[in-house]
Amino acid sequence: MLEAIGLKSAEDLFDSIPQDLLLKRPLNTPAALSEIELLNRFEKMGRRNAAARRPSFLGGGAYSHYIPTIVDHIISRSEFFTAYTPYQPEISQGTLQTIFEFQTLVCQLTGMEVANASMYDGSTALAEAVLMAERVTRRSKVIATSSVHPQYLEVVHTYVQHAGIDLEVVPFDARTGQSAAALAKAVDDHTAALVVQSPNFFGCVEDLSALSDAAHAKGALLVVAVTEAMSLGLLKSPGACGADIVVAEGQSFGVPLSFGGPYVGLFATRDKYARQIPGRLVGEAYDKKGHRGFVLTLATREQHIRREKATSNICTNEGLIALAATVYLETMGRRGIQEAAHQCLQKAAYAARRIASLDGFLLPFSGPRFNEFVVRGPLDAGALLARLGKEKGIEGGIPLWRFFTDRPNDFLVCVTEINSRDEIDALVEGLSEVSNR
Amino acid sequence: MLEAIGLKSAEDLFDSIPQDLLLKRPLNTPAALSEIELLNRFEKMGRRNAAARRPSFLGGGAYSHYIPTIVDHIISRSEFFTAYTPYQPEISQGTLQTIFEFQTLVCQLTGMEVANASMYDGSTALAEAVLMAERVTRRSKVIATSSVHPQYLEVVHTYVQHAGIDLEVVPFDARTGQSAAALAKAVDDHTAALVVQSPNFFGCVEDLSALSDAAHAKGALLVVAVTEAMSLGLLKSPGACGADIVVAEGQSFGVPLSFGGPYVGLFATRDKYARQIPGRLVGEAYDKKGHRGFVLTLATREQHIRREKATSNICTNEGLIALAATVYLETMGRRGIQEAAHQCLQKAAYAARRIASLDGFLLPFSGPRFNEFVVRGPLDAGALLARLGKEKGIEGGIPLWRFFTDRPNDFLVCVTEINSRDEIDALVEGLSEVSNR
Amino acid sequence: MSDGITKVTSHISPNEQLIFERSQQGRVGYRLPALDVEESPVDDLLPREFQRDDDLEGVPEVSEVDVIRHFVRMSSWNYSIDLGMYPLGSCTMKYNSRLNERVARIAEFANVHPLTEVQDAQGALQVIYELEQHLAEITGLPGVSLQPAAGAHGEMTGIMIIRAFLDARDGAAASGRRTMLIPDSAHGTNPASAHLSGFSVKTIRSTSEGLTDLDHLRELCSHGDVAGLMLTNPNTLGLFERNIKQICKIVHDAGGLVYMDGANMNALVGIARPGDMGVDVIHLNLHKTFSTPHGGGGPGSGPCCCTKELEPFLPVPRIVKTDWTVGEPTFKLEYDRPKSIGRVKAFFGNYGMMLRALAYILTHGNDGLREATEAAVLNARYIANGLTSDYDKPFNSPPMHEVVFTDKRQSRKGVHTLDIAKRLIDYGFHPMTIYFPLIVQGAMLIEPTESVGRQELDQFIAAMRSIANEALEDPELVRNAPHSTRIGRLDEAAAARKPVLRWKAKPDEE
Amino acid sequence: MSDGITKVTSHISPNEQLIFERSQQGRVGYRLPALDVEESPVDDLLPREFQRDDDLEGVPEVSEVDVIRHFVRMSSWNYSIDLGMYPLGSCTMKYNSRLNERVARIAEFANVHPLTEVQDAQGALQVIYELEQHLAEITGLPGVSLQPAAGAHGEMTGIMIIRAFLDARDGAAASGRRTMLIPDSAHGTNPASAHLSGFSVKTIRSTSEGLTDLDHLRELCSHGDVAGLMLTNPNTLGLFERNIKQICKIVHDAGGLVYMDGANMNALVGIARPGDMGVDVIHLNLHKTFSTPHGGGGPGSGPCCCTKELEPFLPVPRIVKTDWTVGEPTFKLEYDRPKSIGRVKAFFGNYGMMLRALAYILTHGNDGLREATEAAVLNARYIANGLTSDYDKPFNSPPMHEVVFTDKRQSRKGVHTLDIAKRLIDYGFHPMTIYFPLIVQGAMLIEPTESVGRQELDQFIAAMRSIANEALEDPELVRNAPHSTRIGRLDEAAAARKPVLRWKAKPDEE
Ligand SMILES: Cc1ncc(COP(=O)(O)O)c(C=O)c1O
Ligand SMILES: Cc1ncc(COP(=O)(O)O)c(C=O)c1O
Repeated sequence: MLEAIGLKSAEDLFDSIPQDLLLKRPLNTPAALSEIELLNRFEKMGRRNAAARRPSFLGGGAYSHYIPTIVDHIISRSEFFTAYTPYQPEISQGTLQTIFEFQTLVCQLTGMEVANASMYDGSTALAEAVLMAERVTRRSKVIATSSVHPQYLEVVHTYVQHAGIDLEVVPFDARTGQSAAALAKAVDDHTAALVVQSPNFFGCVEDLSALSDAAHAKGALLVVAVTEAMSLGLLKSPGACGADIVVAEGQSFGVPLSFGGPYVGLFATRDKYARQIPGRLVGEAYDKKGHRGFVLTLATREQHIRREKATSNICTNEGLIALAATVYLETMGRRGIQEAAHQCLQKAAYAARRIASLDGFLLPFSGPRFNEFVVRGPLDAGALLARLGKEKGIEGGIPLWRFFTDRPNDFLVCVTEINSRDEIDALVEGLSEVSNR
Repeated sequence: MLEAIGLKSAEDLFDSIPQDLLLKRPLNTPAALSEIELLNRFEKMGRRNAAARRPSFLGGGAYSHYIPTIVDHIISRSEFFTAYTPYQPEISQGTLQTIFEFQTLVCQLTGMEVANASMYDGSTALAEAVLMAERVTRRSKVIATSSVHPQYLEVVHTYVQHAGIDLEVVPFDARTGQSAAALAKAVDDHTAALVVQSPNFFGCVEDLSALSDAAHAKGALLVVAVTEAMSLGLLKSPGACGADIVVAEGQSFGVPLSFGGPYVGLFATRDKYARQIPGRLVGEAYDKKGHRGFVLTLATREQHIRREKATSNICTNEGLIALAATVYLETMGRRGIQEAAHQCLQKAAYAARRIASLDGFLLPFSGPRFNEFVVRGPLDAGALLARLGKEKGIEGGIPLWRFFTDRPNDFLVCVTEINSRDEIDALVEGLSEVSNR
Repeated sequence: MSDGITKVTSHISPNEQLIFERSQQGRVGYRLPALDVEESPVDDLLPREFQRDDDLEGVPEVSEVDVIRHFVRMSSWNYSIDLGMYPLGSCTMKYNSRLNERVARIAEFANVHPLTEVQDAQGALQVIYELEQHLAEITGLPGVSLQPAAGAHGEMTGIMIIRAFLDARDGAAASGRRTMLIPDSAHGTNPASAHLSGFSVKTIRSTSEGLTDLDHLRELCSHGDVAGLMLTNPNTLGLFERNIKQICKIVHDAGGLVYMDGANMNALVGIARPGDMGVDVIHLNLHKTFSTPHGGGGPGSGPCCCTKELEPFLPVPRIVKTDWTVGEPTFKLEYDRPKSIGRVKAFFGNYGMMLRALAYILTHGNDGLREATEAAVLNARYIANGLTSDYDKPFNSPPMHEVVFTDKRQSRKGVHTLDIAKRLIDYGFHPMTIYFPLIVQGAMLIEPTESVGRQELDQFIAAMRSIANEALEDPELVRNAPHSTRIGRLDEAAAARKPVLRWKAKPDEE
Repeated sequence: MSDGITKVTSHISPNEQLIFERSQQGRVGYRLPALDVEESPVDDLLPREFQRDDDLEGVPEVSEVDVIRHFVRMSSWNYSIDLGMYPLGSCTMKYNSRLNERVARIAEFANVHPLTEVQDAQGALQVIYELEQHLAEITGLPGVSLQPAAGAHGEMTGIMIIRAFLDARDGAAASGRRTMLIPDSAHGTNPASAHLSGFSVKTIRSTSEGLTDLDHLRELCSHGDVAGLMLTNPNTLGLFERNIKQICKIVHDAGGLVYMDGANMNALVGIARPGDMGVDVIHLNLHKTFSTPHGGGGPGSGPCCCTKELEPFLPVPRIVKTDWTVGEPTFKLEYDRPKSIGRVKAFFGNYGMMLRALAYILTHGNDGLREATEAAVLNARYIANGLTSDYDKPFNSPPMHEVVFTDKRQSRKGVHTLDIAKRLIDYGFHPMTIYFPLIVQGAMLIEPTESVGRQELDQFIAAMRSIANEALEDPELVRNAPHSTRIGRLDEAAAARKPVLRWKAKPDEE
């Protein structure tokens, strides 16, 4: 081929690069591995993830739910995973129609009117929601509660730091574990949005309706974040509670933990704000013959047209993960989502009851729960859980001191439909054993 | 729907079945399991297959070779694995063209002129070859050597027992491990076929050209069986040696061990016998516009038309496994097949050298080898290998006494490209250790 | 094109050459670890004359992405269950669960060698044992062998068992019993399998009702030469042989045994059991009734189930449970069965299919198995209902899991079964089984299975009706179908006259 | 239809409704184990007013086979890399290795929770660490963060790092540096990301050669307000900015920093390193250069690589190797980085993409990485050569990995870039990127990548030439394309005017 285009050697291909910029040596990366060698290598590294094979009660923004086998089969189809963003609708209807279904499912679950094609994850979706609230209200103050996932708050802070938004974080109520009345009070006429999470980081369900009234009374928006999307199968939808923007982490819907990503951010709001939404939107369209199809629409909001005035800089989103969530939701269906949520509620309640009955252990927060709750143990939570892992081979929870230094003995426990009663009982016995020394 | 067809209850659907034949009770099989429960159940049973995770040197008709990742991806495509036999060519060209490629690859590897769409496995393919030899020669005597895989001989015996064929088995040469000169002598004017395997059950390569001359001199056919198809990458093809029918077990080409099946039988012969072939054949065909396509052809040989006069009773064959072999062969390609075969030869030679050098161990057969060889140890092979498995976690080989009661200390060792030098060395050290007690 | 066509539209479809036509000197799509042992000159290890000397000329040289595109493109030319209803009568094209595929790929099963010492493969043996138990319960026949690789293989096994039994029972006299009775409606594999086992075949007529003709059966049984009967039930017309008990009695009284072709068990699972009908031996198709994928023509699995009396004749080895006291059950292989017909296949049969079938039985549960049967029969009845107004239904008794129609009315206009089948393709459906059973002239055998919902059944009925209509108003349209596929009808006659069965390099390419 | 069309034929394509239109009361496609703990009344656990009261009205109720058919059918409507060349300029649509997919699914990685104590997730951290090392070597920029989820996210991260650096360096004075310079050819995400970080954008002109206009750059740099420059190299015209060193010097002398958009690194890997050119910070697209699948629009991964000097500003946490003496290296998380811009995403970024990218780097090896780059550039050059005779090539310097053409000649006949793109679909190819970059009127940006062989390149060139020909002889044919797809051009204007963004039950359905 080189000859065909009149070149002598591969070097000639790069003659537009100044000599002194050419790398004169081979890259200092390893030589090629064969498939066999590569798999051995990764399996070896994998064995260093002791946690991966253990019964786990970790939540805090990433959840182990059962993933129906067909999800991976569908997203592994070449036609889906090796396609690009559907810029050419005539040969991308497969992707476009599934996104349209995804947008619809997100609206149904959140109780909202319009949803986009996905955001990077729940945390960035929340940050974008805050930016959007500022655009919509033209107000610059944002009030959040400290019961929002600490990492989400960090991300919001990073995003808003140069946007002329001041972010005020109001402490939660240490008795209930819910957002304090203080939060509602903090809202004023300069407030663009009230930002809450429900169930919150401690697993407590917030009184969204009350918060919505408080926000709306001052013309502020209520922005609700959901990290455990499975709760939408059982809890009153944020939309029904009056939320103006709802964002969620969709990982609970058929997406493996995979050390934190890729996940998928859900973003939903009211029709009237449709043109302020960040990210891609798919809409219905028709051809000359009247056939229905779907297209990327309202592109004028986006960066490739609007440049710096775009509603966001997001381009590539989480298409394939949104597809996984779509397959998951359609497979579980109306009744499956309800049942999974119901089992989470019941199993978590069972675990909470049993753990609370252990001496030395108590549940510091009184607020209503879905499938997560905080436990206070008789000793340093880090030490306690480390023992539990080592001696019992159980991942018992997340020590809160990582995020709240004033809570050395507290840890967050999550129970889902995949935790069998045996696993829960083993956790309970394990906790009492390792703490009795 | 019941109403729509004027029925009251599901029972009514079965009113053509006499009352006294209806099962009045639920089946005594287990109640339904969920996906989670089912997977746990099988994983639990799987853990009882201690051998599955061990380095293995077992061959004897089923081989561990590396399977490129794309093989399973392709055969997992709905369009391939959920299709039926391609009866309707207009909507089955995917299956038909791949079978045509499979037939071509089988011809290329075996050095023959025509091959079918597959047989159940190597053993049944051999039995069908014997029946075909009787059909084409109209002779009733078949001579086989005892170095053919014992289970293959059993299957042949089962198939021919009612076909008026007498099967004579001539012992192999205990010194070389190859077929004895006696074999050639046994051929007479009533002999339909001479049946040999190469490399034979002991891993020794047979002198096919000589055997072909012997058979042809008496107007008999040479039927060659190959259980380790990888050897075709390196050994002179049976076709080039003069074989008239070549059958092989295709498992080595991208098919997992899976406790013995499903595998795929390869069946190839000379053009002149094409209409005597058992099983399905795919051929080129054209439509009115002159487009090339492929169809099932020469169906008049087959049972659905010929009934009891068919060349075989086979209907469903091993389509998807033939596809796996096709993907494997096209991925490895000309050079990959050669390299895999070359590595088998070299690694087996290395292992043989090292084992032969251990005191108390020797290699009883002098014949040339590909990737399998017989070892004679200082003690009962069953006991020796059991220790090796228990203490060293190595599947060291197949004790021959299972098939040849007069060989208590002999066992068959197989080495392929996936056995690393470390594994081989561990085997050698393991053998010497466990035998020194 | 008729606007009655709702299931498909036309769209671009990728072309793809034969891989051999794509091959390019020097391309590779594989990588192996470097050889890690001392390399010896090949000639030292293997005499020259035993070495291949053609350098594998002609075997393709392509890259990995070439291979992927090659097969992904070709796959898009196939119809498949996952694209929709696949109503091939007698083939039971039901949904192939992804879960079962996953089970079959569990490393601890996929990587067990068949010659592993039994104590290191207990899990693998347990699967076989449990599946045998469940199939025995479902058929009512306690002796089960999973060795046969497909239905026809199971037939051969079953017939050889009958022969071995007769030889054991009658000794030399058995040589007088070499006749196998087979209805004229039977599948071609039946006579072929009987022949393989050294029997000569006599054909039994069917009645105008589509059932076995008892008088003819009696007559054929009156000569003392009958070894047995091979009966499909429900038969290949989709009708339950309601006289089955009597049939068995007639054959038994004549000293013969009854073999049942179980290809149609999807109509009976959980409802009725062959063992309770007097059947002596049966084969099942795990790739039909028990949902293991057809894979474009296999692999299958054709278990053979028989009475206690015939059990000693089953192929070796048998998997038996050893008496154990504590913990898990343990299993061993028994070879010492002097009466056994011997081995019909190396190793244990198509094991991977057994894993899938067991998963099918366990995920459905006993209720689920029965419900599946009910749905399969209901769907067939629904289609029978929907088509009687437009197509000739040769037998009026209600069908079980499949229903046969003919082209009688359409043929008056010169439109035949083949044309109707090809036209169905334009409507987006895979055609039904055609010209089988042979006794029905222009047969169209339709088996929807339980894996299809009412919406698609209605679409199918509408399509068939629309075609019936076209046959009247525009027969040419139907006769020249399909019109919308990437290739038209292929000239099969020409293909058979001068068969081209493999690719060959054109002289210039060499 | 032109018989120049060799890559595709027309064939039937399945229709499929929205799942909501298929839903049927009471159908289920799931099964969970029965609840195995004592059940409490829900009201005891959760106040009524917190419970959902709409019974999930509208959420679909379908069976598993419904779902499978739904998605398999829809998938068949998509073009994909596995079906052939996907020459979207700037998108680097290269082959997605199945091996990498398998690696990402290894249970020990897929099942690790991101908040696992580090000692129980060492393998997961090692992967991140090793990938960071390799990317540092490839870019020549030692500070790497894998937290950004895509390219635009990486841009935002990089620009925030520049801002944080300036604030640290200049203190209050930094408020005077809020201008980000961006060439008029840049991708839209660049200005958008700059804006997100609180910068105002000034646009730099490109020269007639298609390179950054140095004089304009100097002039813009002369006001002391420049925070930095965002440059794509090779730029979005596929041309290497040969003055890159000088460009960096100008910006640096003006007190600014240089950000490089690394979307086009597929032209440079193993050949030249941004770090050696004077670039301060860059983002990579693992979903382009490092072959992680695009998935129909993500997930991506947009690592940010920077100089030692900027390293303290990278997002937290940082993954650091602890000094260890024996055995495997060990890793820990460092949060205490006072200068850090903070977190840009929860957890560690799109981890699954990191596994794939590391597998890509390890299977290619250092030689393989360079060879891939050479092949990518060679293919683009080959296309450039093949099309110059028929299409206007606005810049004559030889392209790197992608080449831009325009519709100048064809537009005289009223055939525009969009028409040519749509007509390419009839020829079986996915169109190139169109109307980008914006500075080229009627731009067609073609990037073949290394994952395509000469046969298909020739097919593509032939198709484009044939279209050029059609544009002369039958412009209408091209203007109305595509002609062979299941739907024609959709009315996007109407769709945007009254957007329908979700399915709603029709009144009667409720
Ligand atoms: C009635 C009947 N009997 C036997 C068979 C043969 O089964 P197999 O194809 O698995 O050999 C079939 C399959 O088509 C059949 O329909
Ligand atoms: C030049 C250029 N820059 C930035 C981006 C944005 O990358 P991403 O889509 O991953 O956010 C792209 C992707 O289209 C691009 O082509």
